[in-house]
Amino acid sequence: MAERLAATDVTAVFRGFQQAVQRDRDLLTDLDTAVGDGDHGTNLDRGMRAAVEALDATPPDTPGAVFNLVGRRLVSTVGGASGALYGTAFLRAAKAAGAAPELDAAGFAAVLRDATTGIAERGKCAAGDKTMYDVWTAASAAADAALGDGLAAVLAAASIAADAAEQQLVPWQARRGRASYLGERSEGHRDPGAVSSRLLFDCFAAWAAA
Amino acid sequence: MAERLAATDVTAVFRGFQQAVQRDRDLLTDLDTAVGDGDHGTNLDRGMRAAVEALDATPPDTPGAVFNLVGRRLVSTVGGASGALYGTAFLRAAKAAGAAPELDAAGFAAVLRDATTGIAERGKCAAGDKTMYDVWTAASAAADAALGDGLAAVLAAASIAADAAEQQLVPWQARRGRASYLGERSEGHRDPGAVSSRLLFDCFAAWAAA
Amino acid sequence: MKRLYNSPDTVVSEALEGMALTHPELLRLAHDPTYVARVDAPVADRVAVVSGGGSGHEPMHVGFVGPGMLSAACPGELFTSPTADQVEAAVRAVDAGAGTVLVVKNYSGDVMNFEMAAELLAADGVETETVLVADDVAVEDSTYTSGRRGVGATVLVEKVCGAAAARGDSLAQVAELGRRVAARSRSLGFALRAGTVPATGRRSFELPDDEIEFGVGIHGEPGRERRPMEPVDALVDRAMAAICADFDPGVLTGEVLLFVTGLGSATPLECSIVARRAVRELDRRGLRVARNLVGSYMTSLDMLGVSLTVLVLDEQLAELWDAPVHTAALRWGA
Amino acid sequence: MKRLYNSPDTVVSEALEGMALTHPELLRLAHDPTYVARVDAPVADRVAVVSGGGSGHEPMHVGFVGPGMLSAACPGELFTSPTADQVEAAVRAVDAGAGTVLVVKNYSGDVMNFEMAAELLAADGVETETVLVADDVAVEDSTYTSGRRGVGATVLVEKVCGAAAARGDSLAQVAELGRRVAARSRSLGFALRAGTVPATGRRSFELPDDEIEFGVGIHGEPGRERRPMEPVDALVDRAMAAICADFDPGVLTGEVLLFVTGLGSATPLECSIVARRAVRELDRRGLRVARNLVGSYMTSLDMLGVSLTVLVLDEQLAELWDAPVHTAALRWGA
Ligand SMILES: Nc1ncnc2c1ncn2[C@@H]1O[C@H](COP(=O)(O)OP(=O)(O)O)[C@@H](O)[C@H]1O
Ligand SMILES: Nc1ncnc2c1ncn2[C@@H]1O[C@H](COP(=O)(O)OP(=O)(O)O)[C@@H](O)[C@H]1O
Ligand SMILES: [Mg+2]
Ligand SMILES: [Mg+2]
Ligand SMILES: [Mg+2]
Ligand SMILES: [Mg+2]
Repeated sequence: MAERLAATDVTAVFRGFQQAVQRDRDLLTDLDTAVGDGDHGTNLDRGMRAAVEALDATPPDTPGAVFNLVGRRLVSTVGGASGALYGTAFLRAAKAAGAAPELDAAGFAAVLRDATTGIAERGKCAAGDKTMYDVWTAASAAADAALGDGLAAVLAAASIAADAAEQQLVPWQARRGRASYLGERSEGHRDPGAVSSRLLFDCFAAWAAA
Repeated sequence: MAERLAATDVTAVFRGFQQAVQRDRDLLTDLDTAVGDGDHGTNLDRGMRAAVEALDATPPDTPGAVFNLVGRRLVSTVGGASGALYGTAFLRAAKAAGAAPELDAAGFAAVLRDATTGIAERGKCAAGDKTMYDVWTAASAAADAALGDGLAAVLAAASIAADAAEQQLVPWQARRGRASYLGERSEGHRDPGAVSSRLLFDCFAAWAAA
Repeated sequence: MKRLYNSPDTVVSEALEGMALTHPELLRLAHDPTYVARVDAPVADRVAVVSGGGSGHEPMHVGFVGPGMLSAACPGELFTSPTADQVEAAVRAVDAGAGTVLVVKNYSGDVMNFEMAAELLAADGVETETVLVADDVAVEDSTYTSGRRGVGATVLVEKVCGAAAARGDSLAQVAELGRRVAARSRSLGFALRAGTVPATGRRSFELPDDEIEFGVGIHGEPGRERRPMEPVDALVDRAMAAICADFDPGVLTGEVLLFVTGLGSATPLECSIVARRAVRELDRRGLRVARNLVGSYMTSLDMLGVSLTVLVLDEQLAELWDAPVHTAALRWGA
Repeated sequence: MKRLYNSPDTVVSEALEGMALTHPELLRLAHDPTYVARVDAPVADRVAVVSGGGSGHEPMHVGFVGPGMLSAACPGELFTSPTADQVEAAVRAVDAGAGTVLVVKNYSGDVMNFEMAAELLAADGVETETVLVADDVAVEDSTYTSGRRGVGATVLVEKVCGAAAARGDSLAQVAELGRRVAARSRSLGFALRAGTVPATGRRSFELPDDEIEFGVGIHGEPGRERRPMEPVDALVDRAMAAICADFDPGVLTGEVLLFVTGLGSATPLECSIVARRAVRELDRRGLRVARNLVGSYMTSLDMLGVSLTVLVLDEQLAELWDAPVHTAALRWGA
């Protein structure tokens, strides 16, 4: 079982994420139509295509460089809330990963922690606001808790926590982002950014399980 | 049988015309929708209501004054081609009628002749162009031909000729007015102005027959 | 169909009141008969310029009343030409003794009512000159019809005549310049969807989802043909071909003015997309688009479509186009 | 539904090309990242003013680039805020060393992307000040939401900031004036029909024939409530009541600026009818409509509806409003 993430591994995860987003683009957009402006799938699909193209063109040689390239491409091509939030998350991840050639369990958990903080700062959001942040913070907490069990366990725990968090927030009322304009009418709807974030953590877990 | 038209008689005819136009407003508008801009019924209805209101407010005491008042009200309230054409016709009729207290057969035929010439001049149209002029010129010719038989015969002849003319021009191609933009596609349609003109001559005949 | 009206009968009068209320420094609204004049008219020693036509084409003409353009406008009922009374009263209100140019679109009703007004005014010593606009290449020009419809060139004629009048040109000169614009302009429009008639709440014609009306008139009159829907670039190319083919040989060279007007529901995005292709297409034909006007300046209620106009410029016309204008809908240099 | 497009994917880029082609004396279009700047930027010793947002609201913002208003605009994809890259590049292109005011509508995406750009610029010594516009009274303002949406007041903020920058105000002063406009403005819109999303060709929401969306957002977001359709005067009264009730006690007195914008398919007739009632309604409340702007200046694709904005003027704001402006969509005194 892989106990370290090298640049090629992180790249493979992002490739998987790009495919997942492409596959679920219409779902994400439909969810955003119900509570927002109906562009989350299109936005993220455009961004992740550009990110993978960049990874193909100049393959980075550290995990940090991969996060940095993906973050930059998302910032440049997505726009909207998710462009800023995912972009910020991955740029913070890059900073936390530094020049290390590989990430172990502790390294990954630290990266995730910083990325999650980045989302909170950028989005001025907190847990319970019913945004993608709820998924990231749940994943990060689970990763921290599983630290002693190695990287694969960390990634699995993060993914399980992300899935649970995404389901848990459905009945809540949104307090940040476009969905918050709906007030009580946001209750009962899935949050598009939470769903796409869940896809990301699932891709990390899938890599570990492969 | 009435052999002279006094001011009250001409007023009665215009009252009848107003009612006929009101009754057939939608028909006239539908005909104009097919070959023009769908306002002939509305236009003429608006104008004749205003004309009758004016006749009620200050009843004129000569046929010429009745024609003048109706012509002026139409010019003021109708707009469009028919406002100018009917307006011109009745103003010319007023001029031809002069200050005479009554119109006999010859007087009416002369009035009709001048009114018809007014339409030709205003519309720059000729017989065969498939407009209201075709009805007026047919009515005027018939009136002239029936001169010797007295006013009632003149009015009856004019009405019969108007009806026939209106039917005759249906298969033709319009050469003046909005319908002319349609080219061959105007063939087979009734001309709205010809139909409303026919109503007018029918009202004169109905007065004579009453 | 829902629209932002109170009642079909009050559309025109309420809109005119709104215009007067929001432009008190510019416009004066007169009733019985209805016309809209510059507040500062008559302007001493200057030729007046008066236009008018059926309502439903806003901002034309009321939106073009003001220094550098129209002295007054006569709005008729929806799609119905104004009455001779309106025209006569408007001219009397703005004529300063130097005469008035009447800008008339070539529709029987407009032509006749302006003509009647001109006769009444002439009888009273008020001099007028009529500039007839008949630029729509969709309609064949022949002695067997009432001739071509007046469309987009009207706006250009009004601007140029207004500028010539403002600089002090004589009645004959202002009219000659207006006629020059009319003679050097050609237009064509197409619609994807007709406008909604207030009285009935229905569209003035229905088009299937895959067809357009090519060569449509601004009252919803049918055009040259119903054609299959195409991407807008292809439609613009088609319109440009018809427009360019219609100029007399040798006229269409050098610098041109391109006027793209949305017909009611075309968005600014759509107008820009149309303008982009039109500029390129004129460029490809060796013409330089030295001036342009893009926006919804002459509409047909809420029709979805555009109308394109090409005017072959000369130095004089370009100068008059550039001259200051201050109206509700067109303003520069002032 | 038929529209005047070539393909949904090229709507924004082709429209921008059209704008650049028809306004070469005014605008410069940059690619990778996309922004539109004044041709003469940076203007020495002057604060720059940059705005941006999702496309589909034209003429906002690109139509407001030029002397006296915006130095540059960053158009995002349809209804999607621009990227931080676009904002950063635009500011770098127009900042003259005197700093840049960023006019940002209060949507999470816009706020965050402009914020990221500001951080990147700050790291590089380029000073910015953000003016946040959040004037839509349809949305409740609470700490439990992302706050109110920015709508019509954006246009007014851009005009006032542009005028202040043009006369040489400092970065802090320009920002303070922009914030003053934002604080003294309230807006509300309603729609009878949603706009048509190019990608799907369908309306972004469907309304029954006897209902309207009251308090609609400019991205087709739902508003306060669905209400029965009424004559437009009643709707205007309702909107005015909501707007006026929302001002802090004592603020809404004296002279106001009324801004009526069509949301895409409202005709000039309809905008004038709305303006008529709005002026009268403000009048009835003892307010004087000292300035007004009526037209389709901030749209939502082809949505059928209007948005109303009331700004409480003071002498300074009125003077800055009157100052010359020369942009594609708004122009006077120049
Ligand atoms: N202030 C915020 N904090 C955290 N997450 C946010 C915030 N605003 C929006 N989001 C997330 O972004 C998602 C929407 O992304 P997207 O549709 O791409 O952007 P936009 O809302 O600008 O159209 C939401 O589902 C939510 O998870
Ligand atoms: N040049 C013309 N000469 C004679 N009659 C004309 C002319 N133009 C139009 N008409 C008549 O006017 C009628 C249309 O009237 P109306 O619909 O009220 O005016 P508009 O065409 O201005 O809408 C036509 O049916 C025709 O009989
Ligand atoms: Mg979204
Ligand atoms: Mg008609
Ligand atoms: Mg008519
Ligand atoms: Mg968005």
